[in-house]
Amino acid sequence: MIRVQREDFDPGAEIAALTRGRSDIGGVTSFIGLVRDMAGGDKITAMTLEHYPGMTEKELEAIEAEARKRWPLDAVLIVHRYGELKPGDRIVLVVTASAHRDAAFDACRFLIDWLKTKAPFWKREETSTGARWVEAKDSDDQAAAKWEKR
Amino acid sequence: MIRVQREDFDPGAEIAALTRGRSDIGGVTSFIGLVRDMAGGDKITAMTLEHYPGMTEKELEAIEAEARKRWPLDAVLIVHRYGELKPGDRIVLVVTASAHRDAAFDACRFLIDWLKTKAPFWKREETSTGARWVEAKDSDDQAAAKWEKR
Amino acid sequence: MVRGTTYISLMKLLYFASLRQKIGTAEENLDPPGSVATVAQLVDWLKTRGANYADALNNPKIVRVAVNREYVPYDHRVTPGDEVALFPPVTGG
Amino acid sequence: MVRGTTYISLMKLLYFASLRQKIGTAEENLDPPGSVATVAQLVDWLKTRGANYADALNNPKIVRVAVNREYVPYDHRVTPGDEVALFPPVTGG
Repeated sequence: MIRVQREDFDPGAEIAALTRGRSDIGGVTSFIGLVRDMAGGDKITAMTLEHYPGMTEKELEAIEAEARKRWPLDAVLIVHRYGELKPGDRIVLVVTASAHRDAAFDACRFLIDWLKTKAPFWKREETSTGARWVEAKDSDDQAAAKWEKR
Repeated sequence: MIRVQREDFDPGAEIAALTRGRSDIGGVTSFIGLVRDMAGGDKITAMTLEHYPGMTEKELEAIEAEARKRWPLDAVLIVHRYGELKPGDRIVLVVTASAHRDAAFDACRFLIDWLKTKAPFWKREETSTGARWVEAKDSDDQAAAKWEKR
Repeated sequence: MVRGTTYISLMKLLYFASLRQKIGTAEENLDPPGSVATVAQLVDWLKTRGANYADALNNPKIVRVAVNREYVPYDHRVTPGDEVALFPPVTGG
Repeated sequence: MVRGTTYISLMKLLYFASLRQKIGTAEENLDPPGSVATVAQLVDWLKTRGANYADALNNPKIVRVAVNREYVPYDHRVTPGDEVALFPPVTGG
């Protein structure tokens, strides 16, 4: 399940909803991405997340489908915010549930790695020295490339 | 921070408490282990977790210290329950927070892998065919061994 | 067929993030000449539309393209009616 | 020195999980003979205390040992006053 929304989310409630009434799940891994207050030595005062409505959902659904193809998952949730955020705010939540913890961990990391290089979101940071678009990181490309099938 | 307790825990509240008021954390990874209703083809009706009070806390603290030595972590939380549990109940929570998601993911997985082979807990399952002590898994030993330093 | 007389014959261009800012618009409906058959040709034609386009699209390494909401390579064919989005490498998550 | 006349000279033995069940007690204070200097010797001596001990401690591969709440190998030295815990491989998490 994927959701793209302006509003904040409650990680505990999301995780609880995903596992409620189920007793076949052995492990739940989650990742929460937050707005940091520093970037490249500059203080961040605010962040705006732009996205491509329609394509964003399509890409996130494709990434979820790929994870489900690779690992035996009982549940998957991706929630990604857009709009104006402040340091400390939640940006993204990825939750995976599986009978086996290896699958839950691998799939969760795969989802965040692929999402970062494939889902059409762009961050704009407001800093003490002005506003700027965040540049894509080589380390994110490398993290995503690890999951490419040879 | 580590806690060993009989009571349930609230993953959302625990994660929120760990990151509250902080804006230097980029990523939070968490793992929740749950009681499964099936094991080796048998239906599980209940599980009892025995532990070694005193040594359990010492081992968990040592595992946390090792993780903090290996990765740049802003926060670590391990909560492990003991006593009577039912299928679907939470057993363990591991949360790691770091400026970098790689560190948060690696440390979280390290903590659960090491905890499973080092912290003195023992599971006893009640099944439709009687009660039995859970046997240690080779796969858990192998997962823990991956983190041994050469 | 007379080009540009119906809505479906136009191409919908979308620009995001730094490209949107440089070009100065988020969305426009255009009628590229008939010689524009691929993404590469479309980008080259857009660059002739003004200095803002030329600046935004100058470095193909940092221009990603989606046609009808799917990532495509530069040799992908484009046709009237397509939704073509141009944007820099993504930075979500 | 006369062994066993003060509390401190006893060794505190703890058994957990399947070992506790097989031996039939969780905890006891014992006074091993002076020839018991290592964990291996202690386990061998315990096995002479009865069929329940022999059964529980029969396979050293599945008996873990902690002295004063630290994992130790079988050649670790034990002394009166130590807290010695014997238990099967752990299965928490």
